Amino acid sequence: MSTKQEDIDVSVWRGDPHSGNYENFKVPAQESQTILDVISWIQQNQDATLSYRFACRVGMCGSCAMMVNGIPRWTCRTHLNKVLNGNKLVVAPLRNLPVIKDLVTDMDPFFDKWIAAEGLHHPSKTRLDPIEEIEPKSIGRVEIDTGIECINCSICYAACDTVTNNSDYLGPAALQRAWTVYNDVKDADKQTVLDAVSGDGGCLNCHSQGSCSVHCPNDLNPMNAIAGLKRATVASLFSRKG
Amino acid sequence: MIRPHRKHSLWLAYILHRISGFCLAVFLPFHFYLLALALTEPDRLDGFLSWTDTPIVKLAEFGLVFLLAVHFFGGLRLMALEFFPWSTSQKTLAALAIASAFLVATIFFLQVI
Amino acid sequence: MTLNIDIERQQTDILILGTGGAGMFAALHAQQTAPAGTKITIAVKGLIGKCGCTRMVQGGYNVALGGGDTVERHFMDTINGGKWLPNQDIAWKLCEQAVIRVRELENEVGCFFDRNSDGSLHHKAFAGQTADRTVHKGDLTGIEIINRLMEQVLSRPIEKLQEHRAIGLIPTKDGSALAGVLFIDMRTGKFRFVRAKTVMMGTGGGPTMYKYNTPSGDKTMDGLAMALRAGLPLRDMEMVQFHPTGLLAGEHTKMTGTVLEEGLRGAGGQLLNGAEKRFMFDYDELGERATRDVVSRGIYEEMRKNNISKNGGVFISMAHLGPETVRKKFSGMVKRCADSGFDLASGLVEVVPTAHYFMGGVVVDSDTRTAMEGLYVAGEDAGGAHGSNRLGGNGVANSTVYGGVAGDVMGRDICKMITLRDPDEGILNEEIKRALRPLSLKVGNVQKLRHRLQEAMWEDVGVMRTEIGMMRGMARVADVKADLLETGVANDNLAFNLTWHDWLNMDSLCDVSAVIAKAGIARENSRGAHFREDFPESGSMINSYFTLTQKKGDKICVTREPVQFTIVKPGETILPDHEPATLVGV
Amino acid sequence: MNIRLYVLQRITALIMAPLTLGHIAVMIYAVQDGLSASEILGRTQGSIIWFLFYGTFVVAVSIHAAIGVRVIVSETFKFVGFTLDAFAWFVLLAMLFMGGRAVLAVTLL
Ligand SMILES: Cc1cc2nc3c(=O)[nH]c(=O)nc-3n(C[C@H](O)[C@H](O)[C@H](O)COP(=O)(O)OP(=O)(O)OC[C@H]3O[C@@H](n4cnc5c(N)ncnc54)[C@H](O)[C@@H]3O)c2cc1C
Ligand code: HEM
Ligand code: SF4
Ligand code: F3S
Ligand code: FES
Repeated sequence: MSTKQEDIDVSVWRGDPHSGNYENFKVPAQESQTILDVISWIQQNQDATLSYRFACRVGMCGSCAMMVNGIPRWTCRTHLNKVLNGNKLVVAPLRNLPVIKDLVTDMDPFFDKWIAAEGLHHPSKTRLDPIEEIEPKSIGRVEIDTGIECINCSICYAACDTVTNNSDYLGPAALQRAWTVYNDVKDADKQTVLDAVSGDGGCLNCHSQGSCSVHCPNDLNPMNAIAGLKRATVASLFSRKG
Repeated sequence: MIRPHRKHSLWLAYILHRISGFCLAVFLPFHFYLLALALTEPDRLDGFLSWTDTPIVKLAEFGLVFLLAVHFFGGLRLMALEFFPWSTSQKTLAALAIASAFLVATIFFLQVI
Repeated sequence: MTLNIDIERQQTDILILGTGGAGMFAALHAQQTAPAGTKITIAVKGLIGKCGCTRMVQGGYNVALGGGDTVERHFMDTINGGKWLPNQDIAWKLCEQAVIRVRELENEVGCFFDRNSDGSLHHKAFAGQTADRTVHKGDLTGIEIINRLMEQVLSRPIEKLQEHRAIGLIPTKDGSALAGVLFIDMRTGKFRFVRAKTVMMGTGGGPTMYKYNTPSGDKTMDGLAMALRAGLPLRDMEMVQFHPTGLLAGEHTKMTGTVLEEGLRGAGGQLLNGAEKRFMFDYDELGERATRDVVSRGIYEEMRKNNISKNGGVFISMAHLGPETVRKKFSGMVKRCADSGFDLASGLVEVVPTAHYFMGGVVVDSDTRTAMEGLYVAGEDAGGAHGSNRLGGNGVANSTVYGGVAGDVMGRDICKMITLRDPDEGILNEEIKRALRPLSLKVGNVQKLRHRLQEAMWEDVGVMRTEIGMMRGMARVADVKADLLETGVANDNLAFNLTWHDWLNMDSLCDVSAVIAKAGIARENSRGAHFREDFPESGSMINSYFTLTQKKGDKICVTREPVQFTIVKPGETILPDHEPATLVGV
Repeated sequence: MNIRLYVLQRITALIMAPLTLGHIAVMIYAVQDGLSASEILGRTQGSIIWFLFYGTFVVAVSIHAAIGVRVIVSETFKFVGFTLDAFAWFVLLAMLFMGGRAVLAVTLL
């Protein structure tokens, strides 16, 4: 970027759960500037009431995701140059989640579904037992490794149109987590996981749109994990009958 | 306009599959109706079959075959994705499916001309 | 000002502040230990599990669980690393319980730590330790720990108050016990007072009053500022740990200050000054591989000599190791730098020492109890475990171990507490008034004040300190605080009003900054993270003292307390005679 | 989408796949040779093989399409419960009826 300061035209969605519209700001361009920096600059210098959420600022906490020029992104690690469309930037709250205010969404539905998908460990041992020997190259572990570094940023959830169209759908992140639980040799209750993900809002609703995998900032592949769940679900149907 | 988060081959494959499936579901009853004509009025069927020689109908036919081909290969792609633990890039498969669909349809098209 | 605002009031049995390692473990253990029917509430400034620093843990978790390592060795390393200042009972329990806590994390919570190819737990080496004892999940250990904890907490019948910021510990009228905690519900801007029989505070300190800092944005010393106002004694408040390599990318970006991992230097990364010359060997024979505090001071010295890079720091260079190797070995860091516009693999990246961890905290016993009945403190908010320096890997061990301890202790103590206590309404009103203050003042720019505070602390109470500097720092902090008290925030919409919270953040940061400077002046020697240019010697070990800060009336009093060597004395060890000094590289 | 519907949709798709290929082959053959309607019918009518061929296809496609359209309608128009099921059954029966008539016309008589 040139050293002379140019202004960027930023449209920011403002509003509450009931109504809202875009407001325009001019923000001086800087070297090494992220979308989060742009938003913070507006709040600190132009409109003190602008609301947004962040915590870690290094792509670990998954609280800062927003729609940036129509694409869900982690704003703390999105460099302005990467997304600038001419001189324009449009920032809106994440899709598919209720808005609290301005750029802040209520992430509870996302986490409720995480739990509804049984995306949690079901212990088979206690703190008094030694740590289990598990080879890192074992099949289950290799599968888990492809999905475990999820930061629950909800970007995939915002990208998925099935989530938009079907309010019961558990969504890519929750299902991916369920898949990792299902593959964990330490987990004591895989049937519960399978039951949770094969019901009405479960993995069978996924149409393999792939937006989850395309937009995941950590290059995870929920689509693949969901396919795994579909297989397991179908397999268990036949094995139970047979 | 396709919204930005949808601009990638996997989503396009999805929407193509959905549209083709839907259109097929709408078209097929007409096709059936046409065939059933044979039951009572074989002449009108013949009349229709010759009518299909006109270019515009040929194009429509091409479209329908294309739909079927697209849906067919798209469906196989989906089931491959779902049933086989997948290794190679999904996108290539999607593109391949559409390309093959085109191929079959075009061959058919060339044949009928 | 007349107080005519509605406060929502509610009550619970066990209230927990914060959802880092400390808060989450407190919730889980309280739920396991407390009698059935006990109501547990967890309140947090951000979203559950998505804020705080436990999530940001990269390196890993120290635990003596193999390779010949023992709890005794871990303990000795902790005491030596802390330069004999730690509370030994607390440090001992930390090392001892870490073993159980890691097994709990693996077996009950569902974490998975990296394994060797034969399936056994992998331990990596962390600087300053005599055994390879750090368990980890790649370099994203914190995400694994907190995500798994978060799932467990979310799936249990625990009341959740998210985006609820604690602003005051409200005692009973006689001041002897805690009645409850005052919050702002950030989403609405309304006040909420929650009475509880026991409260655990795990708000995680966070030295974000420095120009360069690593913690997450929500951490602004609220807990210690509240404890200070409540008159609780605080210890080791001069002890701020700096990480030598924070990313430097200019003042306008939040990326500045974030950690570039320790492993870069360990693997042979070189630090270059503005003239692109290596300089660390001018300061220490270990060069870049010296300990955090030494390297931080080396860089700081170089900066003072004005041998600086464009943004005023130095460079880290990895390219000589081969860009491909770097890209493979540090893929996360390379990607992060690239996202921010820097080429770590083959270019130069600007770095600067950055405030990382706060060793000081509330005085607690090894059961996390404090001087105030009903209040328990764990994690980075609690003092004593680390003394003058925290070992890499002991931070998350501390928060998870003592969070669990607090949960267990509260779960048991609650049985003895029949009724809730009544708050001192006067103090409650005072706290509300304090929070409302900016809303009736002329609107100003809070961010500018934050920059002033951060400059002052960085320059005068930072990596290298002198009495004159710290006196000047104190005056500058007082100035900022005075200006803050005259700076207003627009009051038209209090819902999710970040600027109002920035103001409150500043209020906490100013109060604790003043204490850091004052405690720094009181320690007239150099230990661990505290380096006095006017007192460079470490002083007599056997006569070690720690600083104790307490607010009495309107005055902040700092005293020195002798360290009690309850387990081991300086010059001695509890390792058996035949044990080698170090297991690393053996 | 429940597991029954899902499996049915996939199974019917698998059944249709070879049938579709076969059908396209027949069509190309027919068009190539310039067969007239009556010539075609002459070959298919009265053939139990062709009856089974197209009969299976009609049953499969009816089930497959009914489920498919059901999904689309529920996602697009938020149909739920009885309305949704009634709609799907209607599509199924309509397809079966139309398709059934056609198969009869083409293969029996
Ligand atoms: C980048 C980084 C890397 C690190 N790497 C390591 C490592 O490798 N190994 C290691 O051992 N340690 C490491 N640490 C240190 C370690 O993260 C901390 O020591 C430890 O996690 C602290 O845990 P905690 O529970 O006390 O606080 P945190 O995890 O910080 O949690 C504090 C919680 O309190 C909440 N809170 C704050 N204020 C309020 C308020 N007013 N009201 C309500 N809630 C509030 C916060 O939002 C947060 O949820 C690292 C720290 C950082 C910043
Ligand atoms: C010829 C072989 C066919 C195959 C292999 C096939 C395969 C599939 C598959 C796998 C799906 C599921 C898609 C998803 O869940 O996203 C599907 C959906 C669908 N199919 Fe087919 N199909 C075939 C033929 C047909 C025909 C002939 C019709 C029309 C009559 C049809 C109509 C539909 C419809 C409407 C959908 C729903 C689309 C959606 O949910 O987006 N299919 N098909
Ligand atoms: S899968 Fe990726 S996009 Fe989805 S929540 Fe996890 S990290 Fe975010
Ligand atoms: S975008 Fe949605 S439809 Fe499936 S593949 Fe991903 S969850
Ligand atoms: S602020 Fe944590 S991921 Fe962006």
